[in-house]
Amino acid sequence: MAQDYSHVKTILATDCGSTTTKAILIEKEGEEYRLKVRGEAPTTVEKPAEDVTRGVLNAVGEVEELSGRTLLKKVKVLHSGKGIKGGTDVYLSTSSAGGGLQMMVAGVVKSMTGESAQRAALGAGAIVMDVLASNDGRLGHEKIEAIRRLRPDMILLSGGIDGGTISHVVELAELIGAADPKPRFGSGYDLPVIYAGNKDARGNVKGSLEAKTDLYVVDNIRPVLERENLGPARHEIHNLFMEHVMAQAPGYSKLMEWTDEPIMPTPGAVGEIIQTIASTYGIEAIGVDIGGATTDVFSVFGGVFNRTVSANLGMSYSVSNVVAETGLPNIMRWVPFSVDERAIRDRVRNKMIRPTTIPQTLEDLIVEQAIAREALRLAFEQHKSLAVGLKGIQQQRTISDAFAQTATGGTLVNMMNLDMLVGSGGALSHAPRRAQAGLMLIDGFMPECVTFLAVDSIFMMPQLGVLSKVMPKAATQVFDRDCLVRLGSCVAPVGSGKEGSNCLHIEADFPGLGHISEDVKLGEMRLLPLPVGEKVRAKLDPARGFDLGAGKGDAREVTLEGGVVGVVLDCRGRPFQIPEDETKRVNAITGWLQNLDIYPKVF
Amino acid sequence: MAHAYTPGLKVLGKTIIRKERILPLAGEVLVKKGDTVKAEDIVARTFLPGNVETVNVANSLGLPPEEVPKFMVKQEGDAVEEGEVIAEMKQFFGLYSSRAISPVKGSIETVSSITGQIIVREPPNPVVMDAYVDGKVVEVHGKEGVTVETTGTFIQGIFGIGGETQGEIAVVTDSSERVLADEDITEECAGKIIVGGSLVTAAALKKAIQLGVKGVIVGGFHDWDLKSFLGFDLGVAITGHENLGVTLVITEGFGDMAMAEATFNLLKAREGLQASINGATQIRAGVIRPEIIVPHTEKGKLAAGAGEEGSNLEIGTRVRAIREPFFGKLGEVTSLPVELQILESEAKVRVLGVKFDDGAEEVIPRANVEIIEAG
Amino acid sequence: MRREVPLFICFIMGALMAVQFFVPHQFSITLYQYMLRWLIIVLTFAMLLGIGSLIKVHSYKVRFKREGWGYSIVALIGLAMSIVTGMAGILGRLILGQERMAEGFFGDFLFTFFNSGIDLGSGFMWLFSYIQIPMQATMFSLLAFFIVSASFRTFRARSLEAFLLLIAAIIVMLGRVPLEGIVGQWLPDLAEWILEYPNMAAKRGIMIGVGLGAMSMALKIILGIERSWLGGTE
Amino acid sequence: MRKLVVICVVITGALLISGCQEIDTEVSAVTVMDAPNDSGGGVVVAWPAPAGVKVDSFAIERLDPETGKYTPLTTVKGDETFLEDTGLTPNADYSYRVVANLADGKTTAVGEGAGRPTGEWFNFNRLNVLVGVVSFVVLVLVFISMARGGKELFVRKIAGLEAVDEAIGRATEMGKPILFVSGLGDASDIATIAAMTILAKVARKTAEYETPLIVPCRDPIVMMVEKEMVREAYTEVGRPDAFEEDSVFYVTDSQFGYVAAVDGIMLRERPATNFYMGAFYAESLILAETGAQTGAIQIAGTDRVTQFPFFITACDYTLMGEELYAATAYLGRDPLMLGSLKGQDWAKAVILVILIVGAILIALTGLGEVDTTWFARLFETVS
Repeated sequence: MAQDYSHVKTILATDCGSTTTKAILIEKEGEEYRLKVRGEAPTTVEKPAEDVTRGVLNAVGEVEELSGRTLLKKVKVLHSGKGIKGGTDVYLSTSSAGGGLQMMVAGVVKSMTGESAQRAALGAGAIVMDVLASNDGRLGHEKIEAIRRLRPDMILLSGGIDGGTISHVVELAELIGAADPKPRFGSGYDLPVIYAGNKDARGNVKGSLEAKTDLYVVDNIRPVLERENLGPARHEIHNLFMEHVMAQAPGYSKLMEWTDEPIMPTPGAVGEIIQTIASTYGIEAIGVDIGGATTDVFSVFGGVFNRTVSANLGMSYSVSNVVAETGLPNIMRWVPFSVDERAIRDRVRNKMIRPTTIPQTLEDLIVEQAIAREALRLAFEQHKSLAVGLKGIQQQRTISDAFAQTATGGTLVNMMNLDMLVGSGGALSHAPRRAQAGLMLIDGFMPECVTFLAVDSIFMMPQLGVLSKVMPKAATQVFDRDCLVRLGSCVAPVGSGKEGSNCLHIEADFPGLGHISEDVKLGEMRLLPLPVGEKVRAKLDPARGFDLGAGKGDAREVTLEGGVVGVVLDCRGRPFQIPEDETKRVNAITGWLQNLDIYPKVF
Repeated sequence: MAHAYTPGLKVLGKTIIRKERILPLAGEVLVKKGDTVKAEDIVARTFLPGNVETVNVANSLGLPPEEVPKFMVKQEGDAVEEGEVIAEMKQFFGLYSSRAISPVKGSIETVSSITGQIIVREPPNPVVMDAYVDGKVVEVHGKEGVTVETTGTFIQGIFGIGGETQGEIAVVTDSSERVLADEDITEECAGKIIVGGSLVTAAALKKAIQLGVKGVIVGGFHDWDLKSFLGFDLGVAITGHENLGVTLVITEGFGDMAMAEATFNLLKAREGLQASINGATQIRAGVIRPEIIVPHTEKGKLAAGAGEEGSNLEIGTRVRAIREPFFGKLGEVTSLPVELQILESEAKVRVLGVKFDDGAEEVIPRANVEIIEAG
Repeated sequence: MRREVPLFICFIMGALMAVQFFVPHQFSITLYQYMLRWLIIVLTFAMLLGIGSLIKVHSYKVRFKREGWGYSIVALIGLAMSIVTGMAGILGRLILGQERMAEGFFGDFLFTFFNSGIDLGSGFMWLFSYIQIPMQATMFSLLAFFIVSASFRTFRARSLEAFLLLIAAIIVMLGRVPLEGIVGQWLPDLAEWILEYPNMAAKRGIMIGVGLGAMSMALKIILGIERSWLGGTE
Repeated sequence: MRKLVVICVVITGALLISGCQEIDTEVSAVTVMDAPNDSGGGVVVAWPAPAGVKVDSFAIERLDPETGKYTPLTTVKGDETFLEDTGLTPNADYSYRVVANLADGKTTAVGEGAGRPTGEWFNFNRLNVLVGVVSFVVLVLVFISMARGGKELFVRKIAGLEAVDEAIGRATEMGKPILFVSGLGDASDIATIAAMTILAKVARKTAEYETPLIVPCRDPIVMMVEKEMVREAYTEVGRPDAFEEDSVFYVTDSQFGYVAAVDGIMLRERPATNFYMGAFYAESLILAETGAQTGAIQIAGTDRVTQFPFFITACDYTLMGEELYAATAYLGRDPLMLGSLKGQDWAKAVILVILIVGAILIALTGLGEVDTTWFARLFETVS
């Protein structure tokens, strides 16, 4: 990080995903950084190429072709310099090829240090394959069996506050030692284990693990129960990801030489950009990336960043799992027509075994988007359960608590305060109509009050994330101008009431629509067109029993922002309930789809 | 998006097939380079470290953990029998003693004075690796395993369940379009790998298991049956470890779909030969598809080897539609327009024109076809 | 079987005791007293087990020099002394008989000490009156300090309810202090009213809940729905 | 289930009928009847007020079977007409004579009578209690059978119980033991039994977490039961080897001796989590405050109303009253248990209605409009 990036004019960044490698070229125009071009090529980690740089060169080659700027020299990314024509000032890369960083974490109590360890690993961009804990209900040999079977890239061992339990941590260390784990890639080197637990147990842990694994000791991730200290562990995970995991993957040693900054795990980089955005604008934000195999959710609430990855929720490889987890009825509730259940099951399976196909018919698209809604919802549920406050904190009671005693460890995700919801990933970014992406986000996340929706146009958040580490300003500028596709604000009153009763009264001057003063009934959705960049002050008056942030039934004046979709008024109530009666359900859905102009055809 | 189509599955009449037979842990290789091996021959073996059991000696003796080593009867490394005393403490001047006994036969791995636990490791489990296919050892990988090479028919399925098995091929349906029902499976099928047509019913599959059929190869299978057959809803497509008594390979997809004519004819031609099949499927990074290998020495043109890059999409290439609404239909590419086209779903994608075998001409996304590689 | 037998005994006894409440007949009274006698016998044996447990725990501490093992020695000595003095008294009476051997200190004191069983004046009672009772009183008087420290920590009103609670508490406290001369009778009256009406109402509400809870608990135990007292839930 | 209800109804009916048999009364000036609803040790002696004279007092005399003479029993005021004599031998014959002392100093015999005290098989004074209990039992059983039938029952969250896992987890992370005090009641106290059921759940968790558990006991029977329960809990989660025999031990039955011992344990072992469940008296605050000062998370639960304030101020979570009994249902999430909670809630609703009606009736009585004593009498219990 000692490098000076103030004079950078050209930035080249790549993201080596598990199927495609994407390259973007950013250039400074006047005072602003803007995205110039992008290119992509299949990732070449696996046979027959087995060299990630071939995919990178192909992708950069496409960028070179489109931009006309020389970026490659023979088989290498060209850095600019004296006497060199073209080239890039900075080259950065992220990677999730080869399944990304797969970790196992261990903590003493699953919901305490286990959860902290999980957060540390997830925040660093890892997929957490398993959480070992003293109280996970498995017996010693079952834990050993799990370690052996899963073969993680590295293990993060934590547990005990400083000065706390030694025996539990040592027991876990002994179990890891007894499992004698071997890393996933390559042989001939020991599995990296990071110890970030009770400092008093370091000696004993060393005794148990030093001979059998490559042990690294960092500061405790939970020095006291009241505080988490994830930084050192995350930093070490990044280091080891570079040194061990990446170094073993084919071609990465070459790629590491080309880049100016360490290669980051893709989700870690996405986390960086979300954090940068949230802190730059001082907002609460959620980002989601729905992929083929996994769905990542990132959130920043009250300055606390959290990331979760739902390893088995996705739109292609994992599509069957979405169906298995939520159940077919939950998916079909979003579909405005009836389909034979067996046919749907076979169809979903065929998508799983042939993941690259795309929906050709409208019905097919609707079913696929229904699955996406459920995948988003489930991933968000998982996120909420992990993005929680610390558990196990002593409460200071006063007589005020005689009436209500609150528990610790509640979720940090407060939809009422959410300002921005950004979606990315094929299902959202490549939806034929933007309004479809908007509605999928709304249905999957159920935003409350006023939330601004956006999608990542071409999934360049990873590259911007790694860029934000060194040039946060440039990263925010590009994110703002070129990355985000603004969909518009969503207004959703919280509460429930009688079917067909009034829910919201809105009064505002919309450009193009003039002054509007409308009542929206419960169970209705409406769209008020408002172009990108336009802002409108609106007076929102929720009906009795409904809350828009000012208290139940209290009116509020807010700024609504436009987008390619417009302002969506979602008066379906929160908690959202879909009508149980089949005809009512189909009518309701048809109404929403029509009002928001989601699909070209009405069912 | 030059590669936006599924690089089809291999259906090769004759090719050179190489299978790596690698142990999970370095061990002993039992064959030499150049040896001829039968499918069931053991080519390598090793011992996997045994499972471990923990015994909390501190608590069973009522001791502080740091005192545990003092009362150990067995020390680290000692062999113990199941039920043998491993630690003992005399109380009340030897009148009465508390004991800790070993829950398993094995050896004492560690004695911890921090946790008060001892770990007993069971004896190592022997693991053997067979040759899987009849062939020749062409390479020995140190102590880890060998590569076996054979010449024969190689067919990839789209999805399978169950692991490696061998047996004689028996085609039990008369056409590739017929459903494999339970009455098609007779006593004679026992120990064989049976080939059916378009679909196998759950009843047929159950009967196959009952009669001791080794493997079933068909065009399609219903997801509903898969769920009842496995007993759970398969989430992620990683299979191969099921222990159901039969290995199932489906070649086309889920639902009732005719097995590709070429595949069916090829299998029919190999009827009576020994085949090695594996249902293991992994549809993720590092794709694994189920496979059917029939070693044979019949004359014929040698197709490109398995695992090598296949051909490209051209006009005249035989393809199969792999998504609704034309799922399973076979045809020939008639045009490859360069510009993107808008589908009914409003997606803008690259398409191709295809003339299906039934004469219908359609325009479908390139992503929704796969090339049929036959040779 | 291991579970059925205790469950059956529990059901029979539970049902019997419940019926007993409604049956005034002499028979049921006799039965009840009979049961009480059983209880005493069980208790006696349990007491032996209790003492065994006490000895075991403390001798473990002493043997392995666990933290605070010095206290364990004191506890064991205390136990031994109680047993010795209690037994000595009974044995003394048996051996020495009722006759006083000598006059003066040796006569009076020792005689009483060793010869009065666990009655007043015995060694056992001496330990009880001069060691145990004062120590108990000491523990009890700590309560006053703890009340102060607890009130100090918790008397902070952060909500309207808490504020009302605090006010009520202050009124009741002041009402109990003899301040009539200064503020008049209304304060004690108000305090009394708070205790008598709102406080009593709330208390009774809780008591009703407690009563029902206890009843359903008893019912569940008698019917064998609640079995965790047997160990485990299955 | 249905059978049980039928049996309850039949038993109640039988008792009612048995109680209706009239006791032998003698036609005489003085009647001696068996006292109702007793164990057979009492008779009621009743006499008519002599007409036309002013009686100062009545002297009642009982025949002594040994001497064959009447001996004075007692004297009652002149406006009384009956007396209950208790402490008699059941099924023996007794004779009484009543003599009136007139206002003018003269005496006049009212009459004689004889009777025999017998024991009854049902106490009619407790009929209302029986009806209440039976209806409550039926209510609970109905809800339990509903729950068994798979009906989802909503039960509100209790923070103190939600926190049990967390509290044990905290102790585990800190490497400190967990202290469980099951109150000062003995094994016959329902609160102690409730505490024991909670201990069983807590022990399962500590077994899972492998956290040391300390259970000092005040009652040796309680100790024995709790030791078995904890052992069983450890076995059940597959960790019989993790059970430490001496984790449940006896301290003393002296109230403050016990407090001193437990406070000592708190200060020496510094348990990270303290549970106080069961019956507590003056020692509650001493325990809880010491625990608070050692920085432990404390979860208390008691049905003793007077101890609530102490626990609320000094503990992190407090289960008040019935929450203590409900705890196992919450912790176990057993539908049968939850069913019983619903039954309780409904019983509370019924009581609430009765209270409101009662309050209205009392108000009406105050206005002098109606006589409402019948309503009050429904809930009276004569002892």
